[in-house]
Amino acid sequence: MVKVLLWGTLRSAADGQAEVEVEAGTFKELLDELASRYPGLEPQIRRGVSLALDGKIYREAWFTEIGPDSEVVLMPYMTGG
Amino acid sequence: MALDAYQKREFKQVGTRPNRPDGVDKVTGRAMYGADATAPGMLHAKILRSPHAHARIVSIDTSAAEALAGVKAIVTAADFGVPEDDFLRDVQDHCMARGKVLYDGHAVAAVAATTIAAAKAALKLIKVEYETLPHVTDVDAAMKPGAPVVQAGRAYENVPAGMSENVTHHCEFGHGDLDAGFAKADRVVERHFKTAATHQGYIEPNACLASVTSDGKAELWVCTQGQYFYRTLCAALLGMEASQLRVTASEIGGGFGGKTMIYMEPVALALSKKAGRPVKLVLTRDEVFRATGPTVSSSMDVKIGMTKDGRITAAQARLCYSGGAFPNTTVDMGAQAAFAAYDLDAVQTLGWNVMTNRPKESAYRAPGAPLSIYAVESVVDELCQHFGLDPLAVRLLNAADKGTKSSYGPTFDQIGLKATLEAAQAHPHYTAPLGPNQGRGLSCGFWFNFGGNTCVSLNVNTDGTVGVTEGNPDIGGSRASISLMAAEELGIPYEKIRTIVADTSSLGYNDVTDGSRVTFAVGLATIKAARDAIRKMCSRAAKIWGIDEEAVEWVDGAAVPAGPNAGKFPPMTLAEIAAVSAETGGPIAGHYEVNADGAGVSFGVHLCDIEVDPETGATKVLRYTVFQDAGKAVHPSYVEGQMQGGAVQGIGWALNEEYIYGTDGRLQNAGFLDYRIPVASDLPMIDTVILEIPNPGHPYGVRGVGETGIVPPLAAIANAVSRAVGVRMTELPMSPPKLLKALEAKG
Amino acid sequence: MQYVAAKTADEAVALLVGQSGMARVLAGGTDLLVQLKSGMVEPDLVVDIKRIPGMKDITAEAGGFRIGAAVSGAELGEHAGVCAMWPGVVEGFNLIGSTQVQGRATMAGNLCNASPAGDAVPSLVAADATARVHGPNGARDVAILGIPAGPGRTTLAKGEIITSIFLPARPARASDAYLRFIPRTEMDIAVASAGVSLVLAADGTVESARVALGAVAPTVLLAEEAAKAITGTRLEEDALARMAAACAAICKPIDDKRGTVEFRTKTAGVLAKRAARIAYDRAGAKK
Amino acid sequence: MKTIHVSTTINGDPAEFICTPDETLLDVLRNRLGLTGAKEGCGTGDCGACSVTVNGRLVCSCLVLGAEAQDADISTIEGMADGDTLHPLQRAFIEHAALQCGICTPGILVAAKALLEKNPDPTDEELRYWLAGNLCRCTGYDKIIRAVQAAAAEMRGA
Repeated sequence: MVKVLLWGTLRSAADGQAEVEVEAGTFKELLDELASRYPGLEPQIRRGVSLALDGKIYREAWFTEIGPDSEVVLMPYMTGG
Repeated sequence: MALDAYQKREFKQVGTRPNRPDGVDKVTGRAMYGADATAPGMLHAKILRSPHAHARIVSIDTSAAEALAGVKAIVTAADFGVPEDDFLRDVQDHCMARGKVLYDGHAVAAVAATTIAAAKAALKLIKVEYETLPHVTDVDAAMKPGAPVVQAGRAYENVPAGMSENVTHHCEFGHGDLDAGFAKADRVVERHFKTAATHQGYIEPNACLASVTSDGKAELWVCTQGQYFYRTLCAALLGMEASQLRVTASEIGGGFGGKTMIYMEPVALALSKKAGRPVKLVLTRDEVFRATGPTVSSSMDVKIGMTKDGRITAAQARLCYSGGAFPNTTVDMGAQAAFAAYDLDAVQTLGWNVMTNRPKESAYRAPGAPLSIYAVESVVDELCQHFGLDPLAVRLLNAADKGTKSSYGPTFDQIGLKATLEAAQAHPHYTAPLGPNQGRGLSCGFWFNFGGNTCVSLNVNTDGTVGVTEGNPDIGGSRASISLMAAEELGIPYEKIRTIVADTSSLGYNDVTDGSRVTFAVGLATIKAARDAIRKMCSRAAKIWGIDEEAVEWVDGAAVPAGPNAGKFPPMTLAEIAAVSAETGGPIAGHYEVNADGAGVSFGVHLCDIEVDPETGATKVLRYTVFQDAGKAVHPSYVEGQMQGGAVQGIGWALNEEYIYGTDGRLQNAGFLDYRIPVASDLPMIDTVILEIPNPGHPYGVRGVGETGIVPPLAAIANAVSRAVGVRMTELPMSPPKLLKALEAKG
Repeated sequence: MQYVAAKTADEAVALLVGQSGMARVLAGGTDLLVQLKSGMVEPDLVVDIKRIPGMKDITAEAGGFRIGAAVSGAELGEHAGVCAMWPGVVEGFNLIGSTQVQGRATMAGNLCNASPAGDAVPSLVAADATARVHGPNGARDVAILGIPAGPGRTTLAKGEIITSIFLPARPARASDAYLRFIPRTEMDIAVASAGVSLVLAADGTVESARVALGAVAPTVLLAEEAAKAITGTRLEEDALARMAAACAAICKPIDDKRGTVEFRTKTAGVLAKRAARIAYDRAGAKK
Repeated sequence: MKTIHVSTTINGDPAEFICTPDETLLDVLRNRLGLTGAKEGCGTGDCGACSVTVNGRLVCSCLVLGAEAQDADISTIEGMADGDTLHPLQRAFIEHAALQCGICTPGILVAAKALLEKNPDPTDEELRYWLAGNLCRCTGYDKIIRAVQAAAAEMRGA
């Protein structure tokens, strides 16, 4: 199980929780699991999310491995100028 | 340790300042920009634009224009489909209004004709019947109940019920107990801020040359920050296959984020398709201001609590951004960046995006961050002044560091903020004397930085030279940086490398030149492509010597036996291996394709001295110093250039740049005369101090440097003004009439 | 559109009179070409007056100088005689646009463009300069203040062109200055401006003064009360304050994208004070 | 619109072209003569990217009619180098990294050359005011000022 920190706006779609635990070994598994457990997160996942794994931001990369002790933070998908 | 992780090394070429490879072309007028290309049989296109801020298009009659001699094609929204995907539909609707015009300058029709004069004449013959609608251009007004609705039904699921339909997006970030935090403070300051939209202000107007042939093939020559993304969008909107549309990036005359999005390229392609001839479309400066680019405008509230010894106990920001007539999420980035420089126990940022009758916002250097950080850094400075605390010491006391849980969630790895603050503290600028009506301001800045999709192909030529093919337009000397990294890795002189920017048919997908990503990600891919080529060259040497591949290593540009057991062979240079490549197995090339992550966040600190003329409210910038962490400055001149250019754009944003709308909803200053970007005589030298705290995610330690520099100037100048004349400017720009009014109100 | 480079003033006048549609005079073109580009005007005829003999000449006349209508800012700025005698006129003119614009722009053009914010005009009004107007009925001299009728409008009749501007002779201990306020240091249109011309008495008091204000009314204003406020003084603080108040009293500016009524009114007085000090120092320095 | 025939001199060579009366010199250079080194950044004289000299005077070619070029002597960026030898200003711009995107560079080089011919030893302030009509959005002007001063010093020494 990995703990995933959700940003504030997503919490209402996850029963008000700031942090949820899901079974996932990769970024892709994590997104799939989140979308199926909390359908309210699906629109934002479709628009795009980034993943901060132990402080490093990944914008895509499905197969990024997530360890059980990793710090996992969901972030909106971001662009620069 | 990952293969691409940072390894400490002594650089031989990285960190030097050789001449850029495209220099001579650019100082002799030979470099080809967007508007500089021609094609046989080329037509010229012009776009008809809405004079209304908001109106229903009742009808468009193009018959008289079509009958005009020389007119070869006219397109309107009817010539495009209606994409199902929201994002694509918005992109297209921005290029050509469908049903409604949403802002002054919105395109409604376009003409291709044999001459520019004929195209202009044809525009006048197009009859558009409008039914004008109430409009709204101010972010606060657009949020009010009963405000004119720019587009209905566009709100995301995250917007709380009961808000104006113009509110399309809501976000919230942060952690900790705000109430408890504010209760611990000795003083809590809450201020309201408002900032005007600004434009990237690139000097080259958007321009393209499109050629679509009857067999479905197409060429697009265009000034862009990302030829691949332009291809993706144009192909989707025109129903073309990506392979049939070759997009070539011209030299680009500035972008700063503004050329990461298409504005009129599909229109040129559609005209070319309809006319059966190449079509050139060059925007006027007026069109650039009215229909491309601008940033969000904002209305913000920031509340910060501080103890009397300078510790921030809680911080909160409410950000309302308007990115024009379409939904966008730039406020996400502003909200996440707002408090990134601080180590906080209790922090919350709330954001809303609001639609207004203005052009669709485009990225501009660290999109969203300059505004929110301006507001935050202003309030921090006000608290420092209240307690009589040194503003640098307070920043150091509260600075985020390795291990800090950031205000947007993740825990920071190695970051350079404290070192950057310490460099500013130790710099003579910080303690230099000031005269009357002069003040010194300070601000931190932050940007995330990104990596992204990147391909590099590196070809070893038989004469011992090397060609590097990359896919990101060179917007500020990146060919030089890429060549330097290739030279460093291969161990051959910089002069032996030539780096070119490929078209979309010559290399795999590359993300847009944005997010401060090129030197980081293309550099990473170049180093890895060079390593790929080195492996192949070692293998050739091994074959020639009749030893195992593993027994050969690459030292100073040559293959050498790895140790005494490998055999005694003299080093074989790259040139020697290349010369016999045909005989040893064929051409030698290295490749690397990656979606790079680990760009590493970037912090900067700016110091500025200004003087206010108390009788006129004019602000003069006297001295300016930028401190920023580059990880590793590959070509220091171009790193300095990014910092200087970003700082001056921020100075413009702070002092004079703004989109000014009349009560009729029309843009009043669509030109360089009244959209006032800084001129040479407005400025002092911009001093730079580059720190090099290696990014653990890059083999040479490189961090992106392009965007952070625009973030701090807004607050640095506001803080300097406050310290010079005792007024806190909470509205940008701090133009002289506003500053004089504030001075008079103060008395 | 037809382009004709007239060879004489009479030819230019005849061409303008003969044109039934819209006709425009081209000298420096720095306003006209911008208007053409934006489609603001679509003239049927453009008459270039630069090739008319004398149009690019600066000649000494009656102790002052006559400046041809096509003399550019760069050319006037290089004329030592005019710069010494009328530094305020030259500095006002030389503030228009960039170095590049200075290579083309003319004082007569700035006057005929009739913008209330034209930088060449306040100093010319303060200098009591005159414009020589050529028309179907011959030539006449008109005080500068008599040329603009309102924003973008002049009093010139159909077929009339300005062929030169005359700057009168100066007594000893006289000088002038011009200041404008702009948000940047260059490249902007004046938000408010002031031209001041002073003649000093032997004792260092102001014997006579002319003060003109720009961008604070539909046309440039001659601020007679402001001039009176400093006449007979050595520009003591209270005199300057009275002058600034007198300036503010006659301002009738507008709110627009470049400035507010309040800002323009306040700034005009500040600029007049500062310009008066500069002119005073220059006049005194001449001895 | 009836076209006009114009004979002129560009970069020392005789040149002839036809243009319509409303075409600017910049249009003519770029579209009729293939001299695309002068850039159109605004078309209204506010950016300086189209700078050329006409009879030795620095002007914005977007504010000159093509028809006015009759018998004139015009210099553009294309004529700045002496064959394959760069002008000291051109060299200094490359060596001092005084350009990023390069779109303003031709105009700034033409303008700076005009200044140094008039004033071989300008102060930074004189230089900044001279170049105020040449907008650069990339560099913040710092390296441009340094490059011009370096070239000026070299030219004074030569």
